[in-house]
Amino acid sequence: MAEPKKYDTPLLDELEKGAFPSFVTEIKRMAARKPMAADLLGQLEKSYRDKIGYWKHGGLVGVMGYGGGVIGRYSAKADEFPEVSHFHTIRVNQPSGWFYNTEKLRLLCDIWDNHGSGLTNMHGSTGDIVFLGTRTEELEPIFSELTQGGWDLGGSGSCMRTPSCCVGPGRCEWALYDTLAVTYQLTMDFQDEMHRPPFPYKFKFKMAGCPNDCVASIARADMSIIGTWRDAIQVDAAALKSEYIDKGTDIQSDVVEMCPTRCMKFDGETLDIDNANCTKCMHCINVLHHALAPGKDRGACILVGSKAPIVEGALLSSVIVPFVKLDTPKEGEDPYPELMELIEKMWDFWGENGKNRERIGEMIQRIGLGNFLEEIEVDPIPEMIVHPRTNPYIFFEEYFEDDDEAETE
Amino acid sequence: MAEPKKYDTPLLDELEKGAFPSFVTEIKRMAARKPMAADLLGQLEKSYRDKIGYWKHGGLVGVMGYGGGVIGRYSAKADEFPEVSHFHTIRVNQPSGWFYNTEKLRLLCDIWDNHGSGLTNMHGSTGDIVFLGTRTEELEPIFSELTQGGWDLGGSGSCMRTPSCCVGPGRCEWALYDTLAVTYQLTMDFQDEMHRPPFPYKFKFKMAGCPNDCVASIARADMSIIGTWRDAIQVDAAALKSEYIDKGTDIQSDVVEMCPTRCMKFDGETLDIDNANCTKCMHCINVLHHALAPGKDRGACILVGSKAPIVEGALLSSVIVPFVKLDTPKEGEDPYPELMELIEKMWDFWGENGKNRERIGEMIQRIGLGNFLEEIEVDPIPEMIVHPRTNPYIFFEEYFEDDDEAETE
Amino acid sequence: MADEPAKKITDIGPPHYSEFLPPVVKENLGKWKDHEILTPGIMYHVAESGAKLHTVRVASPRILSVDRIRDICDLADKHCEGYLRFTSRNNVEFLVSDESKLQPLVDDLNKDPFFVIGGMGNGISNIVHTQGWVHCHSSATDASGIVKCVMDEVHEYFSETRLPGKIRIALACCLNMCGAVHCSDIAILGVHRRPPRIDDNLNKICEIPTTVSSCPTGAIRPATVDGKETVEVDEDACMSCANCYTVCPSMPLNDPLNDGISIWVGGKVSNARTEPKFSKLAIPFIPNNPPRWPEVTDAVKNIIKVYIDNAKKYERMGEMIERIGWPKFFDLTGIEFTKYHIDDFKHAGTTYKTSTHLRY
Amino acid sequence: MADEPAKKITDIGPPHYSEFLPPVVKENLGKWKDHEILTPGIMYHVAESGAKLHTVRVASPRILSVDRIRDICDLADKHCEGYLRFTSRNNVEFLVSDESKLQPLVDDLNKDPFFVIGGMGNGISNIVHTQGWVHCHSSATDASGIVKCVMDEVHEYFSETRLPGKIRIALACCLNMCGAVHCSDIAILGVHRRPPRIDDNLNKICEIPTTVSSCPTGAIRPATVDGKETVEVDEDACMSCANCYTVCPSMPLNDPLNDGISIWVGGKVSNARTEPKFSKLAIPFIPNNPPRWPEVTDAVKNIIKVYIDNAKKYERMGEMIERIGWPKFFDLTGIEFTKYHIDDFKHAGTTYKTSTHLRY
Ligand code: SRM
Ligand code: SRM
Ligand code: SRM
Ligand code: SRM
Ligand code: SF4
Ligand code: SF4
Ligand code: SF4
Ligand code: SF4
Ligand code: SF4
Ligand code: SF4
Ligand code: SF4
Ligand code: SF4
Repeated sequence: MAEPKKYDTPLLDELEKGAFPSFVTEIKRMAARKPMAADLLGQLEKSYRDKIGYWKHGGLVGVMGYGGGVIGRYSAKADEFPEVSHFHTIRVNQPSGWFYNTEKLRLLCDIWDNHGSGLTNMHGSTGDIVFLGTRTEELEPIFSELTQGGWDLGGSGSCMRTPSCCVGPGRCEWALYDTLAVTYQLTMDFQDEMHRPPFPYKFKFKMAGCPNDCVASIARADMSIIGTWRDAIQVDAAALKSEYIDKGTDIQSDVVEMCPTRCMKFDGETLDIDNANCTKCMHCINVLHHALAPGKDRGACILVGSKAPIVEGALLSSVIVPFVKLDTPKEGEDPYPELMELIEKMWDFWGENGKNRERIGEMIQRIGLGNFLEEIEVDPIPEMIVHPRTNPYIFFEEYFEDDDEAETE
Repeated sequence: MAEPKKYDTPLLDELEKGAFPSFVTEIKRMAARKPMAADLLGQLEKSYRDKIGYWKHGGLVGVMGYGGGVIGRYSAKADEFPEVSHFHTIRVNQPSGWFYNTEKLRLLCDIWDNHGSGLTNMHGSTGDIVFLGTRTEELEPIFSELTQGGWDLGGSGSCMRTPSCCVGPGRCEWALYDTLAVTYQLTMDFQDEMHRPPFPYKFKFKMAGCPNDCVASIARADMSIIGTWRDAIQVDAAALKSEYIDKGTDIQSDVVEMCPTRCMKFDGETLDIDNANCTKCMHCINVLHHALAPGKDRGACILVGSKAPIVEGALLSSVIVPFVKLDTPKEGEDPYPELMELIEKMWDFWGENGKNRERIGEMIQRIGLGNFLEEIEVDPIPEMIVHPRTNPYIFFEEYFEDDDEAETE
Repeated sequence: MADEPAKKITDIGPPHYSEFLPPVVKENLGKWKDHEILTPGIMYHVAESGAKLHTVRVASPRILSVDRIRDICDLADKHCEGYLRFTSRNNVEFLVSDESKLQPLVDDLNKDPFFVIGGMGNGISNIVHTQGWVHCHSSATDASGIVKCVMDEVHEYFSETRLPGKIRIALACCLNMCGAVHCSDIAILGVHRRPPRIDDNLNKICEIPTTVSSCPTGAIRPATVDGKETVEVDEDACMSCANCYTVCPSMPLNDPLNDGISIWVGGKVSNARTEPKFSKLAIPFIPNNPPRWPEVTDAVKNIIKVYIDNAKKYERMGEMIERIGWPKFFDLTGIEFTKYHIDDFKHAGTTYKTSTHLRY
Repeated sequence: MADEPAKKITDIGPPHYSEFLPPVVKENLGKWKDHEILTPGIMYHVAESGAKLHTVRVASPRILSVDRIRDICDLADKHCEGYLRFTSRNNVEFLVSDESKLQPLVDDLNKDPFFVIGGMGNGISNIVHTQGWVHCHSSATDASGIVKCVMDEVHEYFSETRLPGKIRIALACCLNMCGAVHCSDIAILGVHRRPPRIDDNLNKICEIPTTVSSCPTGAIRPATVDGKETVEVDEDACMSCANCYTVCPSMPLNDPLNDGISIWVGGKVSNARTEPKFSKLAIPFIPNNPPRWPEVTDAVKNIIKVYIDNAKKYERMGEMIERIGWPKFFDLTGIEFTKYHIDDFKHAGTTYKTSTHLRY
């Protein structure tokens, strides 16, 4: 291996100052012994000087048998920075909840130290472990070492993208279903969809254990599965008194007046919740967590269709199933049957009707939620909307013919 | 004149039953002595039997020199009901606030009794006195008698439509500007625009004296002028006590908790209003009207663009000028100069850029409020919007060229 | 046409309103201080000067014969020095300057069953409405008839019983919505349900390009039938808006079997408390059933009952529904929620529920 | 390619997470009862069984070298039985099962200035961000650099000072918004401001029909220049979205003079209190000024200050702004309101103010 080149980086050096850990320090650490990292540093310094990026559009690179998991990248200044002429990234499917042990993590480091720049993103925005920068010829060896070590690639292109989830039952008292298990199940059930592009465009799953949505699923998942409950909030009156009332928490202004439906009353002693009007926003529980807890009838709300703005404007996911039980399957049971059926129906319909590069949410915007529901055989209910239509432009599907009394389609 | 025909009207007769005054009674009253009203009754009974209207599309009829004020109407069953073969309506411009004296009202009745069906709408939805049903040859005589009696026609077609207003200073303590005077001024200043179609489509003005908007201006006027104030709500503490507190009004729940910005506090004795956060909704004043009154710095908010849904969807008017003084002009002063200048600018731009049959609100939707403001030379301010844009699709109008440092358009 | 073109008077506008103001109004114009609603149809206003004006409001079917107007004038002459006005919801207001004439006026009005006193304060006032089968070519239903039927059924809220807040009802007989029903607590809207039929002689009456371009959904295509130029309609793409019919008389949508009524709820125009709101679809279609439209009146009464049972004081229909939620509204009224309720027009996406804020 | 196609392993997915759960987690999986945040970077969770798990969170620049990861592993081996995790905002979490090892871990972390403990509770956690000049062809700015600059300036809210509520900051280097900045309290978004340039060889690289149809505003037309098939852009109709560049490499928008930063505010994703909200435009354009982007950090600090001074306890940025009103927000921050702030995209009409609810 060639010696790493040394570059003067007065601009990037400025980014090693200050209290927050610096990515420049990381690049330099690798640049000390890796030519690719060194040339990255050099090219980046040039970008900082010229105020422009120097990467070209990616080409089609990947590992055999897979249609995704690698993002091809080539330098536009390969003459100047030959070591980054190839600078592909590899997406490695992270474990549910981003839990690791050091053994498996060191294994990843070793593979990447041997075959790439030694730089990573822990993690990419979708959730993958991102290996930043390698050459085309290294892809197969990396892949082979990864799989032998028990790892696999994540998604890219028009695939199911790597599902991700909040820490959930791993450490959070508010996990209203097992986000880790559901994420693993979806990842494993749909390996084919993740690795071989079957869709009009990408499809992302994100699993959040409760409405706090610590994985931002409602904003950036084609399917957002968010834990919720149906029954009454559990109140531990003794804890409410000892932990909050006695300690002077201003329950009226901090909690009662911030409840979106104002469905609580507090008389200085008892907190009275009108649970029929509670919209499960979590606020009171968040604030009074030593005393309040979600109810016992737990499950999830399924929402569909969020995405970034390109090109029809950003979308948030919207309710398709207000509540579904997602109990951990018992031995011999099919896991999450309603969820799985819904996914199949949605994918079938989108697969046939989605335009090229049209996310499922965009398709729903185009054809209308009502039609979409009909196609996936889900009954329309008012929980799915903010309010009924305000315009009178109804496409009536049946009318009476003059000569008959039967409605026709 | 022929004898009115007698029709059997078993269906319409059902509509003379019940507590509310009946339009059938009115038609019958005229039908007793007027053949046209009699045939209207006959045709209407047929409509009730067949569940369909029997009127044809109107043709172009009117009075000489005017391009509006008459809606042509012909029966589709003229053979059966010859007296309604013509059944045109005439729109007579109502006086501001629909105030009348009996003398002038009787004059209208006499003219209409002589030349038409004797049936009216008091009033049409736009605000006109509507004379329902006459023949083409009667139009000029009616017009001539009307103008001789001091009346004139209202608008129809692509004209300024008859402006209308709430009772305002005529009887209401909340009139924050003189709706009657402004309505009269606009009506008189724009007689030409009302009578000879100058616009791409209709243009309606509605003047409401305060945010209660008793003339529904925000929903159905191309320009909605709604009274408001800028300073503190006037509170008569003594009246508050005697009329409400002492009488047991639940000020907390009826008023304080219904204030949209919750900018009030009530401690059982004093009502404390944070006027900087009051959005002038009127609710507290409406409820506590013996004690509260709008402030003293009065004027109006000008909103633009409301209309019914055909064909791009219904619109509400939106804020163009948050506050303008509309004090009654003193001798020699130009009336309402800011308002008049705004109207001219808007009409000029719409006249040149509006498509055929495109209301001004629809044009604003099409070209964007920002562009519209620029064209009518009004500065954009955040009061005009609910919130800034959420999408990143900004049309930047200037950028730097490579070789210069100056911004270009 | 006009016999005497020389004398033609034009552009004089309406009479100046000051001519029509009772002296007490003229003297106190813009100087009113307060008001009091005494009964659902009688109120007085008091000026800063202490002067008082009483108003007695009576219902009107809006279609008034000149004879009826003369009756009204007689009463105004007798009790109101000849002054009266009409309201923005088409009621008649007798303006009583001399308080001693108030009771005699009321007595006279009570003698004639045509005159129903009411409409003020928190109740149901007259229904803003349109022409219907009485005058318009475009109507999918009658206007005055349904208004009469509904008001007959709810008149106690006009003249007696009070509600938590105002219920403003409006009716329009087609999607042009001359009654501006798009912002009413309860809106009754005539709808066509069947795409237009094409008359044989279309080519003689209508401009084909204009007709084609009038369609907001692009459902109309030029076509040739039996050698004649005409148009054809893609029925799946047609939402029966009738905009084509407005520009082309040869494309009628009126159809006895398929025209009917839709019901909308929760709109308002006042700025009181909450901002103005559009009405939202409650019932997509009820067939026309003249002369008394019992299904329509039942539907309206049902909605009113749910409002009475659930609204807080001063809350309007839409405010109540926003508080309790639309699912609850459908639940309480028993109205079926369908695909048609889900918006699929321009801003449809903004009406999808993008949170987990749900009641179970 | 691969030497040993026979042995090829595929579709095995990631390791099962249970392998990575510390024993205390495995035993108490889904049975957590409560938590307590002890300092801005240290918390513990307690299970129904009474078992406790302590977590120490440290900042990460997200770009981590394998050597750094090994350092982290060393610490986890020493104090956490080898268990750790990362968060959804890319921080590192040391999972301490044995409470006695908490202080030693903290002491070790404090020895290395790279490790900054914090990010929990109501403060500013790490900035979700994207590739920028480090890896992406599409970027209008760098990602990691600005993140570093902003975090340096606000790190006290990461590790010490508390705020009324959480401020979630995100950055994306182009309109593709891989950082999902569209729902953040403060979003930093790279924007192009100049329409694409057309490379000479476009006809060789790109499909012209695909390129033309990629433009959401229809600004691209086929054209012939010097006898070559190419496209031309109507600059007035171009909003520099770069969708054309995504499908056609010969239409670069990257431009040192005209690329820069826009700032957005008031979004959120949690359902706590109010429903999730999109971020809204605060500042349309700030030129790129590497390496420290002082105008951007100033703008962010200014907005944070207004938040601190005005937010109620627990209120997020967007909730505060909705309470005080957008005019007040612009007033307090001194940010200029321009035509660019007024929406002119698909649902623009729904953002116009259709009431008189105004503060004066
Ligand atoms: C690596 C990553 C950013 C990062 O630094 O973390 C990334 C990088 C790219 N994204 Fe992304 N996206 C990444 C997460 C996202 C997210 C966030 C998420 O998944 O939660 C979004 C917003 C959510 C969404 O899906 O809408 C996102 C929305 C996009 C879009 C817009 C898609 C849309 O439908 O609006 C594009 C454009 C496209 O697909 O052509 C895009 C395209 C790209 C491409 C492939 C550029 C392109 O035009 O081809 C970028 C490659 C950059 C490079 O050179 O490495 N990326 N992209 C993220 C994936 C890492 C991972 O696997 O964990
Ligand atoms: C008479 C009246 C209804 C009534 O019974 O009161 C009326 C009647 C007609 N309206 Fe209207 N409109 C009447 C007030 C309204 C209003 C309410 C208002 O002005 O406050 C609206 C809603 C507000 C608005 O302007 O958007 C209204 C929105 C329409 C529309 C839809 C226009 C639009 O841009 O959305 C049309 C269709 C058109 O113009 O082609 C229309 C068209 C018509 C036509 C001319 C039918 C047509 O397609 O040519 C109707 C003639 C009926 C007839 O035979 O008498 N009428 N029309 C109202 C006028 C009386 C008057 O002068 O006082
Ligand atoms: C006479 C009239 C104005 C006119 O120029 O004709 C009028 C007159 C008054 N209105 Fe009105 N309003 C009149 C139509 C309206 C309308 C328009 C409409 O209905 O189409 C509205 C908007 C309705 C809506 O939001 O959809 C209207 C919304 C109000 C409100 C706000 C009510 C609310 O809480 O939303 C008030 C305040 C109140 O009632 O306390 C009000 C209050 C009043 C007061 C008390 C004002 C005053 O001090 O004089 C007046 C008499 C009381 C009453 O209850 O009738 N007026 N008022 C109209 C009578 C119509 C009728 O015959 O019933
Ligand atoms: C570790 C992490 C989940 C994970 O799987 O990685 C997590 C963990 C916790 N979150 Fe979170 N949240 C995490 C990302 C998020 C996100 C996603 C994001 O920021 O992109 C959100 C949505 C943010 C938004 O709305 O824009 C989020 C919104 C919340 C909320 C709601 C806050 C609010 O008032 O809006 C709570 C409740 C609270 O803080 O009281 C919460 C509460 C919590 C609690 C207290 C839950 C618990 O009992 O364990 C956890 C630790 C406290 C803390 O303050 O960090 N978490 N939390 C994520 C830490 C990211 C980081 O490194 O800073
Ligand atoms: S989303 Fe809910 S369950 Fe998941 S980590 Fe956040 S607070 Fe816990
Ligand atoms: S969870 Fe939210 S909606 Fe339910 S009671 Fe608590 S604060 Fe109110
Ligand atoms: S709009 Fe205001 S000023 Fe006019 S009548 Fe109604 S309450 Fe009075
Ligand atoms: S007018 Fe409305 S906003 Fe102002 S204080 Fe009264 S209730 Fe509140
Ligand atoms: S609503 Fe339609 S049918 Fe009724 S009067 Fe207006 S245009 Fe005619
Ligand atoms: S009724 Fe409306 S949608 Fe149907 S063809 Fe006519 S214009 Fe088009
Ligand atoms: S936001 Fe744009 S520039 Fe940044 S990584 Fe994503 S696609 Fe590339
Ligand atoms: S940048 Fe966007 S708007 Fe401009 S030409 Fe390209 S695709 Fe069209």
